[in-house]
Amino acid sequence: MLEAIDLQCTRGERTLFSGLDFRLRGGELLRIAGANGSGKTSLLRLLCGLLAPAGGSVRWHGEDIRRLREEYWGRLVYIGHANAIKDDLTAAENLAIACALGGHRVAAGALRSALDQLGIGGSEHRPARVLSQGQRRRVALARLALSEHSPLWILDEPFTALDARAVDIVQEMIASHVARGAAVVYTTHVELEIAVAVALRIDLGAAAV
Amino acid sequence: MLETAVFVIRRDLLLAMRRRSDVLTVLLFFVIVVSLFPLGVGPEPALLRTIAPGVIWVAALLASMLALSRVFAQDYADGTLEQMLLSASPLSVIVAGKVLAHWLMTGLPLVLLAPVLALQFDVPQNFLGELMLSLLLGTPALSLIGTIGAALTLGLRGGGALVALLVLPLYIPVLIIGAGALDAAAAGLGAGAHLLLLGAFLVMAAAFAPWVAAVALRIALE
Amino acid sequence: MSSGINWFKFSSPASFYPLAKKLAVGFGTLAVVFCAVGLYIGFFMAPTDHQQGESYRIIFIHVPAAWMSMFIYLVMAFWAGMGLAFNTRLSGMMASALAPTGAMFTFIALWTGSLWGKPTWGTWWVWDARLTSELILLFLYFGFLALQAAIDDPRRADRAGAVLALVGVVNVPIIYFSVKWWNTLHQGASVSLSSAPTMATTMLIGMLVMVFGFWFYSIAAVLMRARCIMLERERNSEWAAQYLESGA
Amino acid sequence: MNWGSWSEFFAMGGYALYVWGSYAVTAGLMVVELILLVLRRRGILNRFGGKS
Repeated sequence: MLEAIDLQCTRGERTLFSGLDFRLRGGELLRIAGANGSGKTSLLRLLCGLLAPAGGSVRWHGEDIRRLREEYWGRLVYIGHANAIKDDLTAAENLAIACALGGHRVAAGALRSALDQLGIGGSEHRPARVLSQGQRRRVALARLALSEHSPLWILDEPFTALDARAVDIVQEMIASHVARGAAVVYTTHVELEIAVAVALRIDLGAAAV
Repeated sequence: MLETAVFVIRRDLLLAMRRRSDVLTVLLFFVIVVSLFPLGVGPEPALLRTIAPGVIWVAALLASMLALSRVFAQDYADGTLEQMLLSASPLSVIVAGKVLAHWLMTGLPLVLLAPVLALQFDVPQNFLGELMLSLLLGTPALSLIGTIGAALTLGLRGGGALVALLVLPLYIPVLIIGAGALDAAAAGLGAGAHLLLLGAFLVMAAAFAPWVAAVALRIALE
Repeated sequence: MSSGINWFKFSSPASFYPLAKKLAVGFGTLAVVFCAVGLYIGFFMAPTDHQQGESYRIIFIHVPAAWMSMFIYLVMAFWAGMGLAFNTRLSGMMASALAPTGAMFTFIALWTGSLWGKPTWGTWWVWDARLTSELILLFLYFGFLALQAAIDDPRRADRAGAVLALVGVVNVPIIYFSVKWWNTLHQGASVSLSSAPTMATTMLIGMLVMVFGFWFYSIAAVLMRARCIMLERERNSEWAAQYLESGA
Repeated sequence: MNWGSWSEFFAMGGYALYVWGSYAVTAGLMVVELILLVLRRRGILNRFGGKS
């Protein structure tokens, strides 16, 4: 269960947001909305523990994530703007590294099926640099297919560069993961409905001046 | 935990093998810098013999520093570094893995190449052992300290020169002890004391540098 | 902590800013007084040195500058550690405020050291262990200043600078002993400053008074710079607005 | 008093260049530092202060 308590975030001297409180339990979906520059990505990075809050705290099961550190990060799957893909490695190698960093080994077969699920199984052994931006995003998101054990997904603009079919696949993955009782936080500019029991939304409003 | 580090080491070595040119440029830089000195100082063997340890050590130091920016820069640019910060295993272990991979690609080749260059400086054969041993202990310490500089200056303007300014003062003890080892050997005193000191320095650097670099990385990626 | 004084009250820039002005003025005047007294003792009371004649009088600024260069680096590392440990904004500002003054004193120590070396040992630069370590300390200061200058975000600049300062302060003794060892190894080639003049009491008093003079000067200069940094970084906050208006 | 006359004082036993060279640079640097600080402070007040 992820909790933000009186969260404040500043970039340079500007305060992006302050006094932000929310509680996200398993089986709930949270969408962070807001204009460009309103601090959506900063909020996600705060929730991951990449960024230290200027005020307040982020808690996971009641414990501050800055103290949990590796314990929290072991359970979290974060996919940011950047795809975290190495051009010189193949799609399968990239996926294997991502899972290893997440702390669990994956058999070759599972890698192939995850990539299949995202529709890029065919280019498993081709170096990532020859893939299109959309395909590379699919490789990054293929990690979700191997992260069903993770109780918390934090996804920064997961749908960017994806075509309609890929959006449906990812939408469905998020919905089924939430249905399994996990929590998912995501940001997107694509207006779409993800069929889940409880869908929360936080709007950070206009860009911080 | 170590599993992840082994994974990172294999990944970095795999990446290096796929882009061998980066590794070669560092080695060629080392060879060229060492070969410049006789051209500048003159070919008399006696003189070359005395300056050989210093020249080889300074060149090794500059070569390993040149390669430093590559430890994190590429990972920072494509987002993999962010994933390392969010890994289930401690960041310092991952950083230690990356430093080891970095040293295997840039430090170890220098150690193997140095004796060949030493012959250019008419260094007697029986000192080649000391030379290799001192570099074998010294270059990993240089890579470890250098990684802290690379982490602190991640994504900053003035990259290479800034890292040099940060890291060179910290390299000085290693340079003094390392180059001194060969002078002591040449003077017949034996390089034992120096090599032990270098070993002690390496152990201290190995214990603290990965952790400090991890702290610096978290600061850089805030 | 100590009785009565609530350190955390002054740890926020807003409450420390006015206090810093009073301290700066106070220590500034103290510095002028101590330096005047020190120079008077140094030039008019201390006798001529039988070996070095009058050139030894450079000691009255060389030694204080060298001590201050080392002392300021340690204080800088202290504030850096505090900044990293307690995440207080003021600690980072103090570390940034200390660095330029420390670098200046290091340069002064080197400059006066070489001007003292010329008449005494015939060369402008002596590869003595202390002077060489002082030179390396100057590189450490430049590294800190360059790192902070290269980072725009003040928070990251403070924390990155703090890490560098702490790594530096751990390495200073290592550098000093390795340089000292290197100096003794090549004893033939270099002359060391170990033959310091035997200190008559008035010479010693003069030097110590100058040390305090430089110390108070440093406090005043650093507090002035800290105030500038506080205003620059917190110009948008309301406490700074009132000072920006009134120019206090 | 060590010095017979002011000129003797400035000659500094023949070491005038070294002693006064050191003191001049030291005093100069300290004064320059203070001037830079005052200018920096005035710059801040002009840039950020003044407007209502």
